[in-house]
Amino acid sequence: MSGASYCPNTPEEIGEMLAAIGAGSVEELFSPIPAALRAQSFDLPAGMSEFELTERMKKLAEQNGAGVTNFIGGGFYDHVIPAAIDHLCGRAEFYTAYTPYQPECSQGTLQALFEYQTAICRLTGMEVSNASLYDGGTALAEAAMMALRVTGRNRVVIDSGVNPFHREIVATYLRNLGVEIALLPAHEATTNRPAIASFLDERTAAVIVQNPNFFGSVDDFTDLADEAHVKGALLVASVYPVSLGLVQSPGAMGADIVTGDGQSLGNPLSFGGPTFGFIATTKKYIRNLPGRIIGETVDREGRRGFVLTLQAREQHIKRHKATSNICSNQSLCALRGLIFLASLGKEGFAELARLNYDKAEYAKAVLGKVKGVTVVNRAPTFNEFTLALPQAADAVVARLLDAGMAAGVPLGACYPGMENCLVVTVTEKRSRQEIDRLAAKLEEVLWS
Amino acid sequence: MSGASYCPNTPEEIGEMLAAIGAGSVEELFSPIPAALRAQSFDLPAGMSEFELTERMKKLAEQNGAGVTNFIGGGFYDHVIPAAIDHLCGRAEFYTAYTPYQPECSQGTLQALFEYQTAICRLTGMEVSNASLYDGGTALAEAAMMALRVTGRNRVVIDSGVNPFHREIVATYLRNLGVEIALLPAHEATTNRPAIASFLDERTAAVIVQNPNFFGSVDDFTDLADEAHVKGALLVASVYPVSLGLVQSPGAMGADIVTGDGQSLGNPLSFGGPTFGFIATTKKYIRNLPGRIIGETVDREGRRGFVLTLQAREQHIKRHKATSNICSNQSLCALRGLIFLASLGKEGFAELARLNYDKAEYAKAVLGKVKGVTVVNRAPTFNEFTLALPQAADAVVARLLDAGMAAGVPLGACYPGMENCLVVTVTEKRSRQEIDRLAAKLEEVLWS
Amino acid sequence: MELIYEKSRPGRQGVTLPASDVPRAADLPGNILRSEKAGLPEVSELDVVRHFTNLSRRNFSVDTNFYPLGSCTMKYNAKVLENAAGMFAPFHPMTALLPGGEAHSQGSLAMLHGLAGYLTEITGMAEVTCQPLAGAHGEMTGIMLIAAYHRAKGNRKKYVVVPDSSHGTNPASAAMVGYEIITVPTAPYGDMDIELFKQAMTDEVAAVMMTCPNTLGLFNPHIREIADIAHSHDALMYYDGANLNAIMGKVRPGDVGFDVIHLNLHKTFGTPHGGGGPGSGPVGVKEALVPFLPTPRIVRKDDGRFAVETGNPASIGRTASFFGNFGVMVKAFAYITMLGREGLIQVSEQAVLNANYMMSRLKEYYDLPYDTACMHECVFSASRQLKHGVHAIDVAKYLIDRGYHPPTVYFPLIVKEAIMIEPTETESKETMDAFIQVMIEAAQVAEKDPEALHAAPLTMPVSRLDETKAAREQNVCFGRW
Amino acid sequence: MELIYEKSRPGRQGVTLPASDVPRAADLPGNILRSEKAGLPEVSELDVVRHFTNLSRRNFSVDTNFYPLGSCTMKYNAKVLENAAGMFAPFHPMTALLPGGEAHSQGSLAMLHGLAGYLTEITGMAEVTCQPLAGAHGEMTGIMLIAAYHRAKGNRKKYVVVPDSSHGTNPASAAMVGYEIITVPTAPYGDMDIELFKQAMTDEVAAVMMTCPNTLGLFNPHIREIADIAHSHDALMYYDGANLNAIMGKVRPGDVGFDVIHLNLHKTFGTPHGGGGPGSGPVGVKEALVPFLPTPRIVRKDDGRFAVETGNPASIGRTASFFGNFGVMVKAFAYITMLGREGLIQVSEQAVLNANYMMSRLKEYYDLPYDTACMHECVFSASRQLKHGVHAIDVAKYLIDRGYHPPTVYFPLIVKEAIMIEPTETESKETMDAFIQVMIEAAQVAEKDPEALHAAPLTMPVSRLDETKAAREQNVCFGRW
Ligand SMILES: Cc1ncc(COP(=O)(O)O)c(C=O)c1O
Ligand SMILES: Cc1ncc(COP(=O)(O)O)c(C=O)c1O
Repeated sequence: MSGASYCPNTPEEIGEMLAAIGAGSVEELFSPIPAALRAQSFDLPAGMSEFELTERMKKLAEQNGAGVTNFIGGGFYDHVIPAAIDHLCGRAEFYTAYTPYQPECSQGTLQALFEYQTAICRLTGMEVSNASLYDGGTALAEAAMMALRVTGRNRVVIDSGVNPFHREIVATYLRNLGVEIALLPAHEATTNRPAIASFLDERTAAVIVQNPNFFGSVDDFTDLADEAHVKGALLVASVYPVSLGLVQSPGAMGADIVTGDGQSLGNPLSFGGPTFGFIATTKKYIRNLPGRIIGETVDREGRRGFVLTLQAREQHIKRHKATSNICSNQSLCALRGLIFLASLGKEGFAELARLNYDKAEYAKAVLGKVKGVTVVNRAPTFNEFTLALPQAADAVVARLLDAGMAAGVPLGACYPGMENCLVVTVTEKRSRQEIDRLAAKLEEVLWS
Repeated sequence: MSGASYCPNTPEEIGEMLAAIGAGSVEELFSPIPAALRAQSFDLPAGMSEFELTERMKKLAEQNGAGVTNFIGGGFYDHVIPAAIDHLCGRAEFYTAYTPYQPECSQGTLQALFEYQTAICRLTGMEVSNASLYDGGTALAEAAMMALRVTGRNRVVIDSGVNPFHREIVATYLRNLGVEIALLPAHEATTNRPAIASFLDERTAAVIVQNPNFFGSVDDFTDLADEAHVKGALLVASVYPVSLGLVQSPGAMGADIVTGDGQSLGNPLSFGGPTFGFIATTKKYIRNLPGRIIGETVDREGRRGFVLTLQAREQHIKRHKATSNICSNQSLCALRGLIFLASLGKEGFAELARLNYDKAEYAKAVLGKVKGVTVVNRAPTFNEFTLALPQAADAVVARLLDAGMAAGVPLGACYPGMENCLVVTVTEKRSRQEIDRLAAKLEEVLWS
Repeated sequence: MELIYEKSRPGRQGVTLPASDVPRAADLPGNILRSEKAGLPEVSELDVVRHFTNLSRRNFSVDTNFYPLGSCTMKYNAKVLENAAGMFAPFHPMTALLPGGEAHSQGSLAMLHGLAGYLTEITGMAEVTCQPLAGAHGEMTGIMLIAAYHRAKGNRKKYVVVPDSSHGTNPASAAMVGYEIITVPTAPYGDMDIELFKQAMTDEVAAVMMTCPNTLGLFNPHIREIADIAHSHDALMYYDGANLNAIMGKVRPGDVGFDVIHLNLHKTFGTPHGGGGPGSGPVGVKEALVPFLPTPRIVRKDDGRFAVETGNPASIGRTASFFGNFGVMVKAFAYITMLGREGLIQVSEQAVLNANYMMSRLKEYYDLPYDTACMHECVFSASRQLKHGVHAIDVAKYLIDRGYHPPTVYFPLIVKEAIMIEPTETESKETMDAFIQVMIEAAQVAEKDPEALHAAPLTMPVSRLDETKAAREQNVCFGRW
Repeated sequence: MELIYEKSRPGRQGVTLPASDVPRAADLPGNILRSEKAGLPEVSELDVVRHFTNLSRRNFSVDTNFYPLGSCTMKYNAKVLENAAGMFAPFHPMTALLPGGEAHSQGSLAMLHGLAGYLTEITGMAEVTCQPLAGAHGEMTGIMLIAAYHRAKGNRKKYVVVPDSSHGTNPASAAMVGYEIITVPTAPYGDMDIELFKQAMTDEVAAVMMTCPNTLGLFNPHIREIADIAHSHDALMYYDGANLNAIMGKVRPGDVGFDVIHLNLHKTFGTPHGGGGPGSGPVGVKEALVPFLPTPRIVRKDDGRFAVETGNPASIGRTASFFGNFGVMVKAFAYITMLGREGLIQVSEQAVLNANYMMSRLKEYYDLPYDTACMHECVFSASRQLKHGVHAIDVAKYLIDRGYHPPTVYFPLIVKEAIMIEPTETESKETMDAFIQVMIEAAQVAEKDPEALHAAPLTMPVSRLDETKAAREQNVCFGRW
């Protein structure tokens, strides 16, 4: 034998089944499909055994090379992942189950997701959370659409400090809906306060901001929330969850909808996915949330239990009138996020954020001293910051990459005029030595 | 924080507990230990976090280098391991439980071990098996001691074709017991038929053989079993379980006790352990078996269940009169063995053995054609065979190792006079290309 | 079970972090500094492990129970696939987008390209993007592609046509892209009513979304005719690939007139369902739609190396943050590589065989509204049981007590008291026989003792739950934060 | 549950193997060729996965239940340790023994050497061998070392002395090495009766084996005196390290007169128990016994590199096939590395605190035969309950129904109806409080409704099993092979 197909039935059993069906052959079962509709081609390689597959996949992964030291973020972050997460999420009862439609035999998933929702609320300072969306970018797009629904308006203002990939997703989502998107240009790598008044109007459904923003600047959006609310618009804030161990919660700043990408909470980089998106809001908007929501209830004996709730928002009931088309979400990744947060706990999570902040501050100081390099951010930063180099960042980054360091994300491609700029990320995994080495190498690349 | 100690209690809880105990401090609890007995030193490094530990362990493992292509065996074999094994044996209910003393809440382990015992019986052609011993070598020593007990004699004959490490373990075990060990020299890499009659006498408790033997030769021991039985001795056979997919079972050859090392059944090489030893015998000797045995029974409602049985053989009941001192065994490794056998199944296991045989035959032919190299075995072989080189094997092996190939086990150290010889192992994991490369490199090392 | 928050004890610590090797920095300004630490649980690692291990034990799953949840293709998830995905865990997606970064991502890019290639051949399309993150996301992406196509051609389109048997995501996805929905009823023979369909079709229809085999498990033999009608209005044919498990190697949507498809890797290609996700919903298109595919696109250059292409002016843009649910794709890629051509054909054959066997054996006991050879799943109705006051849900709960995850119930919506059974190809005859036996018993109990079914389940940690209370009280977050 | 053999179907296939890339060889001769394929199950991979997953669910374990099994130190097994061991999975032990092979095994050898070094310091011995495969194997190895020592000195020794509280492996191990056993009773104060001990000691005694704290959880303050007496007869002191969890950083056996020790890495050093094993039982010795240590020995050469030393004429020889239970050792090494000095001290302190708390809270409800401050475990007796016809085993079975793995019962043998509780340091006060509450309830039920305890357990897949039938029928293998 070589390829496996995991089909268990033996020829004898197949014979018995065909007899029960009253069919002469398996092929006969496909007789509803006229010959003219049959596949014109099915040109795939022959299969292989599990062992050969493993060797093949190892070789493929090795083609990525030995890996580099990550000073890059841009939405995905290289954080520690407690070993227990893999072990727990590797429990078959979690990962080989599906959506908990039948609550009595799905209390494991349901309770975990209820706990997840609670964790997201507590992190963000919001009142309600759903049970996950796809990723940070699509969560932001869903938030924009939710704001449009809630307000009945058709314009959104989006800060240019929002992750450009996420902005692109929002644009893709809104493109066919006759919605106007106004891009608020950044001011000194921060949300442009002087300009905001001229952007906000009575047609505006939402002001969309990010904290820390793509340049790494951390902001207090309380004023923006107030201004938005005055105009009847919502404040939508996208946040980097690890920062919430140190930075004021968007809820406390007055945000109406909060989204973010959960990758940094216990999900591996895995070349971009799977991760999860989170979305949280206030109680009054709960019926406008997209996606699944878990609610607490009781059984016939009065015991606590959990169910999918408010399903009348969802596609399987409401079809085209649903709040979103989402069906499968990213449950297992959300579970990883929950276990991450529970493993670190209240103190550990704050400590994690602090470590990120301290290391990034150290890096900012060290890199800022490299000849010709300046720090662009005037505002405080968390674990990312923007450097201006004395030359185009692209070539510098390419050279540092050859030296085994992903030094940062050059901004030129997304921010015309910032071709010399670079966003550097420093997580708790980066050692002082690695930071010092980056500074030394940067100096070398720039000046020798 | 840095090091973890997994101690959950908070200072507050510790205070409450001390109050309940009526102690003023934790130190006070150690007051039964006089000061004069206190530790003179406890000079260990400071702890570290999980993340740092992981990095440290990775570095340590990397010091082993990239790994070599294994043509070595000698008791441990580089076989495929179905992916499901890790996933199933990674189930916490299996690996964080202990000996199933309380059967009602241990039916998982108990039934699995009953199934394991059955698998061992079926593989070896014996009637009863215990629930595992430590490894192949200690299992053989236990078998020797069991034969001494059964026969009440004090002499064993051991074939020099038995793995020299295992022979050394037998010698170590028997050394203090006034037992005579007679070493039967091999004849053309096979058990010495002409000499056996002069070795077997009425004081002999057992003739101990191995199949395939250390040189790779496969034998039919039926005649030896008959001769041993005539003298009132037992035939003890150590077997390589993978060979039993193709080679006649020791039970069918008339062996009285069968042992072996289970590593090749789904346990990683892991630098030599953990693995498991198996031991099987006939019903009449069951009360002489060492170690745990699982038996089938019923509960009060008549439902089938499994329990530790015949415990009156064991140390926790019989103390110094026990059949062995063994307490913890190698359950989880035995479970791996069972899952390995069940995953491959009747046909797959036979196919595995056939693959090993075919590949080794190919290698034997190819390597046997290398200039100056001859195959030593006259008897058939399974997946190992002995080559005679035109020069000392040690230097050749060292040079091939530098080329990334562990070409075989040189025999000189254990078999004086065989300094030019080398045992080569070929499992199903070795490709034709790798075998051809070994032949080419061997030729190169020998002649250029 | 207590919530993890209820197990919290002030000051208790779980996982520890590395000590800092840099000086403590000056604090953030007060208005930016978090005023109160987030109310996360304070538990030990053992607390966490025991809590979630025990929670997991409160789930049914494929690895523990037969799980014939119709439309979801709950096949066995081979463990080797999990290992394969783990090999790519450490790679940052941004690396590939850095100048010079493609060289450090060749393995990942090769996988993405290879998977897209496999799926292209399996479906008979011109190109596949793996960016969409689930089936519904694929649908939305596909409809966006269709919108872009019409926009580029200057077509003025307003509607998307779906049969009433369609999955809820179909109309919902089309609505997300701004289309209005026209729903075509199902004819008594189980397929979309062709006459009503013709009436619905105008030049304002942008697309027709079909599942084939449809959600009744039936293959529509008139699919080409439908496609021809659609195309005559320059409406594009959208294929919901949720049910591809039935037809691999037998039919390719691309060959029979579909222009856009999505696949559910978590259904057909053996990736696990994760308690609700992550899935992956690659989208394939015919040549005419290739220019509109999302960016980034993975291309193979003349020198054989793989590259990331971003600047594509006609593209609908980005639909996911990076390259999609990469880890899920690795599993699907490995699955296809392992099974190969013959294995995939066998999958579909055995899936169809199992479903037909299930249907044949049960149709004596349950109404079969569309009594015709099915493909990979079959849809019964509990209407016969309803006469005794027993609903589909009661049968479902009885099954739970007997150790089976229930089939999908109440979907498709067009079947009253629907019970939709999809055994999948990885289940054996004796597993099905045992299940069939219990289904027959359920039918018998329905007649003799309906109360017993209403009372079920009794063996789970909870009995039936009060969903009304949940919806009314909206307790979706524990305690005060 | 059915046995995996009962699920077998002729012709069903599980995992597949690579196709052969070599010609099929001529068959083995008929007498050597297996006459009939081994009767292994014929099942699919899903059958295997579902079977063993569901089997696992029939176990209690540390990760699912509080497991205060006395003498076994069922502490939490950190998951990171499992990952660490996996890193060494691919390395063949024979590599290190090949000419030039040490260079390819430096990581493994460094680990072995490092672990031995840690254990040497923790115990205060001169050198440690990690070869022994479990505690009992360590004991046997240790006694062999003692025998070699006496042999080398020309001592004629015949006996090994053990207290009657000793673990069964102690006398069994000594017997395996050919010694006769002298058992010394325990005095009312819970330690070995010192007077009787003195009487037992003659020049024919080879060794005195002690556990300290002993199996009653008590630390013997006269240990040095005992050692002095033993040494005066040139008898060596053997330390059973099963209970080391109580005294790390507090007492080192080497400092107080012990000559040989074994440790149970699967107890003190956080490696999992595997449903019965594998464990690991390193043995440490004082200088005088170093020459006798098993081969191979791992040594560090002057250049800092690690080497395998085999030719050692005085050595007792090999006690295991290679280097011992290497994977288990990796976990223990990682555990010690992670906890560090302070962590290990904390472990012992908290283990002792937890046990004393347990003892204090329960002694009102259960007899405490030796009522004195305990170390890491405490031993009650159910003799008070016996008056109502309730045995220790009945209390144990009641605990199962309440979700607790019972403590060790009927050991040590010297305590009637013993209930031996070892909470370990990784359990929290509230876990213990809940357990204590149930223990108290058990005591109350014992008085009021002893039958309820006799009936337990009722919530498990099976009720109490007929052990007599099992021993009589000896059904230890399924069916005919
Ligand atoms: C027929 C059909 N279409 C679409 C979907 C949506 O797929 P997903 O859940 O991956 O978004 C499903 C999933 O349940 C389905 O069954
Ligand atoms: C006190 C004592 N000594 C020795 C042993 C034997 O250890 P092992 O089971 O590892 O052989 C044990 C294990 O239960 C024990 O508790």
